[in-house]
Amino acid sequence: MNYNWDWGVLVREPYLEWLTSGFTWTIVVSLTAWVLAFSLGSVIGIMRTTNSNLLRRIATCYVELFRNIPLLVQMFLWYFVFPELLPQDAGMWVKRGMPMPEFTTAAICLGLYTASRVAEQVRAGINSIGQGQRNAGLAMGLTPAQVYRYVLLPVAYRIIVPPLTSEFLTIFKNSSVALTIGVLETTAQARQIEEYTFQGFEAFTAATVLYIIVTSIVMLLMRFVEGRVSIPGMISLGAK
Amino acid sequence: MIQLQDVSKWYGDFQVLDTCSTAVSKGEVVVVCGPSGSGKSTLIKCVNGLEPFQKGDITVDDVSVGDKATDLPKLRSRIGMVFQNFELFPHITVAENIKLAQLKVLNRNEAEAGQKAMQLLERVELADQADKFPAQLSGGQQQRVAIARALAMDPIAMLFDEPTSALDPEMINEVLDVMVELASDGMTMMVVTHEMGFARRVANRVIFMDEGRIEEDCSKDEFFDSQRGDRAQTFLSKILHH
Amino acid sequence: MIQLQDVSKWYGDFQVLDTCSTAVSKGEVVVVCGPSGSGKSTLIKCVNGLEPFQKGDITVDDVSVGDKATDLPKLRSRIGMVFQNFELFPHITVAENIKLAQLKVLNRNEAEAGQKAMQLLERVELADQADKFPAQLSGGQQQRVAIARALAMDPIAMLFDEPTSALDPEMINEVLDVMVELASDGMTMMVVTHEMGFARRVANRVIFMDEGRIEEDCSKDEFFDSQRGDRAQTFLSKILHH
Amino acid sequence: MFNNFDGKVVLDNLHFLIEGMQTTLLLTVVAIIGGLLLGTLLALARLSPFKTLSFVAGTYVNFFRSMPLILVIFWFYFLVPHILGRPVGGFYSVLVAFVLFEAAYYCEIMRAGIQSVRQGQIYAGQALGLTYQQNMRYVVLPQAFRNMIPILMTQAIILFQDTSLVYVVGIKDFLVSADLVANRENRILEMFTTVAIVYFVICLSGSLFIRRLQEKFNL
Amino acid sequence: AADSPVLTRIKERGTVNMGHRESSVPFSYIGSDGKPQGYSIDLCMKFIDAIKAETGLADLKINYVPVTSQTRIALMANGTIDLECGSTTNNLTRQKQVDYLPVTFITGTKIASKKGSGITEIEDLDGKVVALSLGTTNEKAIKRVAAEKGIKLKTVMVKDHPQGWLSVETGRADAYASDHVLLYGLISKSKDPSQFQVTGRFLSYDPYGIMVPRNDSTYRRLGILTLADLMRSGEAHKIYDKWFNPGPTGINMPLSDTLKKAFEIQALPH
Ligand SMILES: Nc1ncnc2c1ncn2[C@@H]1O[C@H](COP(=O)(O)OP(=O)(O)OP(=O)(O)O)[C@@H](O)[C@H]1O
Ligand SMILES: Nc1ncnc2c1ncn2[C@@H]1O[C@H](COP(=O)(O)OP(=O)(O)OP(=O)(O)O)[C@@H](O)[C@H]1O
Ligand SMILES: [Mg+2]
Ligand SMILES: [Mg+2]
Repeated sequence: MNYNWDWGVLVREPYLEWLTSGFTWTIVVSLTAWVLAFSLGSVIGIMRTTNSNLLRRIATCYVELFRNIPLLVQMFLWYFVFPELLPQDAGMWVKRGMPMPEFTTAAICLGLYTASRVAEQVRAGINSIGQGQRNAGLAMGLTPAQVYRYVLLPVAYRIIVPPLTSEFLTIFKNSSVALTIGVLETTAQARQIEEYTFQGFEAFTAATVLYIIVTSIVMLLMRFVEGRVSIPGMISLGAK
Repeated sequence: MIQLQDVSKWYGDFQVLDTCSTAVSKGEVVVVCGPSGSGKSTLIKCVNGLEPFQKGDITVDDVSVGDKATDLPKLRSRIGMVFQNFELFPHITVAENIKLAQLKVLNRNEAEAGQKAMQLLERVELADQADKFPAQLSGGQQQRVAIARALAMDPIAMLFDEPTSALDPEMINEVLDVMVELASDGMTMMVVTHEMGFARRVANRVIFMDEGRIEEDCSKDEFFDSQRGDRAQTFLSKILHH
Repeated sequence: MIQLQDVSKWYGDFQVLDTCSTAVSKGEVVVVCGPSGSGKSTLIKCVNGLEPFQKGDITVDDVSVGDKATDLPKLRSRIGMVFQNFELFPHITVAENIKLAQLKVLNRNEAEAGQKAMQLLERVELADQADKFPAQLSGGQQQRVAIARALAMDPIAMLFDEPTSALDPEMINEVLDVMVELASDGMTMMVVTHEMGFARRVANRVIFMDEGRIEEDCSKDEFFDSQRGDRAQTFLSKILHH
Repeated sequence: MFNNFDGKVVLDNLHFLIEGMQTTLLLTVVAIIGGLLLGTLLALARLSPFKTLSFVAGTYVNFFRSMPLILVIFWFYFLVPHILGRPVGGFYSVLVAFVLFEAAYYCEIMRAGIQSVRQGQIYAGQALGLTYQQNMRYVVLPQAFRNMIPILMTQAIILFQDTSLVYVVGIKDFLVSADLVANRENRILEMFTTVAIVYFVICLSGSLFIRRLQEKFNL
Repeated sequence: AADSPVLTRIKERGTVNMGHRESSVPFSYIGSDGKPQGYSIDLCMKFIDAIKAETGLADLKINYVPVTSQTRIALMANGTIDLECGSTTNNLTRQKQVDYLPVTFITGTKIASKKGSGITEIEDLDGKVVALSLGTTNEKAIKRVAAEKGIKLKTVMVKDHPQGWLSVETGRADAYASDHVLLYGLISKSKDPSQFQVTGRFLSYDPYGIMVPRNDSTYRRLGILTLADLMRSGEAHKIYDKWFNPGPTGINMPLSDTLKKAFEIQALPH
């Protein structure tokens, strides 16, 4: 193994700037996608627990559709295929008109994909509470919506803090798939540094360390949140 | 006050309730017993519309439960219900449990609801536990809170679904005592239970169910004294002799 | 046959058992009762070494349970145990449940073990259920299989940990009946239960536990007839009056 | 653009796509087997009473679970030849990456499976006089494995989907083969749509099968 | 061959690992039979013939290893491939990690766009979207020139040439910048070649060469010798014509004077 180690490459410009910008993109893509995944996922997850057959069926279709196609393929569908299915003008807007087309596409794709996984967690959380609590709420005269608002959801969200954290970490890691449609996030930048300097080991190590740092911080944060929202005598669903 | 007329219910092909008819008048205490799976819980849940039924009708205070047009939440708010597993809301304190529906359903104000809560907690002798979370109480205490929660809505009737069967033996009596007191205060009650001691003491009528049918429906004295049907007798002998 | 000498046990800082001493002689039936969390299950699990204890000693048939050199599996194979939640192995049939330890521990051959299994299933009146899986049986049936499984090892003593408290009321008697029969056959038994009817009928002695201590340890008649200590009395009054 | 959707291009290149699918399946199967074996060892290490062993296994698992699979693929694509000091095909590098990566996930599944067996069952086995090994062999592991089957299979479907990421290093799996055809024939819409449908059908059948199994065996 | 690590390992394995591109038309791409083909591949085959003769392995097997712009250098540096037959520019930075055989083609960065888009030179791209292939010399060249001239570009990063070309075809980008010969190749394969154009001055000088591992002069000499022979005998010209004049894809690029001279200069005598 004849390899010239040069850790200095990581703090030399423009490579340091590349890494910083890549890391920023990783964070921005993840957070944007997460907001979408969390809100949409909650809605879909709740729909799956309602009494309405129609809502349940729609939600189930959504989950099955987005869960059973690889993320990378979905990324390509949104990037290459989707704009061509639109009317010319709309397609053009998706490709260039909207702000930062690659980023937007990646964030939406990642968000929609992860929403299906969040939905499953929300559903599991609500179902784990059991019919009894729902009945207790209804028996007091609360409307079904009120039962969700005051009884089921406050408990369900507390229970699923760990699995949701793990979903967030998944979205964070999955944001690297955005590099396939040209978003220069952390992994892509590491690779580009490797391209330009041939110092691949240093670049990949830097990326790895960045990912591990964020993961650790998020885990710590989760423990904190879990402690803050925990209720005496309640246990949460174990993280997957 | 509560009328059931030929109520039938199916889960898919399986018939859980088979033309059940009975009536509970104001101030009456009716005990429902029968083997596991005979449909007791289902029957009682039909009364306030927690379970839909396919045939027959139930009216509560002359309001039809089966009617699509009925405002079920409103109807339910007038009937208290107590469950086997207490079903207190774990994420809010005991006092908040009792206040929740007062605030959200009856639109009472905070002060009024709080006062009512404290008053009821005193009645079930738990005033000092108001700010604890449910999981910090024993089973017996939780069930008493659950009764207080139901009473906070000033119900016209109370339904109990095996309120003592999830309790440790030494806690059963503290709950039964509250229920006895309620009965003697004239509350209309439908109680699913196997506590025959309780039935003997306060029930006006006893209903015996088997395989979804109401097999016996008679006064307490008739039930315990006279020769009942075969099944009821076998059942009674099973649960009484240990 | 079973001797406990000053047994103490801690979970971390929390003392579950506090210098418990008692003895069960051959053919004796001892009932253990007491409030929830008082350490009854822990005590009985210490007897066959399922739970380690930190102080004191237990001997079974003169073999020390606490001694590191003791062959615990061998010791346990000679003591039958029945659990609150039956704990039948869900992945094998009823007959296989009864045969497993006979084959693997006692090294009986297939025919012998099978014969023994059928014989015991007949004794608990479940011969026709031999090829079902545990989940296909009712709770009472499962518990009877669990007793048969323990008996298959030809134990010198049997331990029961609340064998009826997870059962529907109408199934309790079918299990108690099997236990009564066992007792009258002269089996040495330690039974954690709140079924005071059972205690009255077959117990030789009753142990009352509270907060990890053996508070009372006396003959059945003394226990039920005379004035016991305060706590035991309160407890008894609670569980007897419903 | 869909009004001139050309299904013929798919049929014309079918053999090519099938070859790609074979690579995908091969990768999936080998990664499952390797990941399971290594994952089981890791799980036993994590549950073992030896602190160092369980710490090492825990670190391994956490390390791999912190990294994006794409980065792991890149790492091994470049690292494996360096470590071995001789060239191996990209396929083998990727295979190593998948086995090591998946092992971390299988480890957690196995661990959860073993821990899912109720304490009471372990007591019951012990109370009958079974030794530790016998109890594991006849009572705990059969139940653990039964409890794990659905999750193991779900993970297999996820792995099957994840193999598409070898795209980034150009291993000719199903997606890359389709991509090549798409570029050569200029039929990107047709090819990607086909790829999506094929993955969907396979994965959905898989999930439905798992659900049936779960219902049937009441897992 | 004892002093050549590469020849030694090839001999041990009985296989030569040939790196190739999958869509560098017409240098190195996957044909409809699924096998790599093209100008560079043909030249490499001659080199492999020489390896066969040198090692005495009559049944030397070829293991085709697909590479991309991003992976080729690393795979060469870490020994995965023994030679790379694609469309790789020979430059001095890369020579820190790999070696090259003589120049086999000369091109440079140009811009392809839709006819009528009003784009001829890089200056016209101000405010427009240009697709660039990640990790290519073209990307560096365009970014360098744009920075020098203060041209504001929007860029779309793509993984390979077809993706870059697709962005132009679908209107995602206004132009794709790449080696001019590759641009002709891409246009010739598009649905309607008459719609597109390759324009502008050369923004970089990109001589292509076959890549070989560094620090193995014996092996490299064998390659230089093979190519020098081809260039001297005129065989190189024939192979060139087979692929470019007009070539199977109709690219139609007669041998340029520069390349003709390069062949002459590199046809070193024995
Ligand atoms: N959601 C459901 N789907 C299908 N069958 C059901 C459902 N809920 C209850 N059942 C069945 O309906 C029958 C009656 O149930 P129910 O809970 O009313 O019995 P129960 O008399 O209250 O019994 P227990 O004493 O065990 O509480 C049982 O056989 C039960 O298995
Ligand atoms: N693994 C454990 N770790 C810590 N504390 C424990 C553990 N197991 C039991 N305990 C505690 O030890 C005490 C005695 O438990 P044990 O199960 O012996 O009580 P019990 O008398 O059998 O009660 P019950 O009637 O509820 O079965 C309880 O307070 C219990 O919370
Ligand atoms: Mg019930
Ligand atoms: Mg216990």
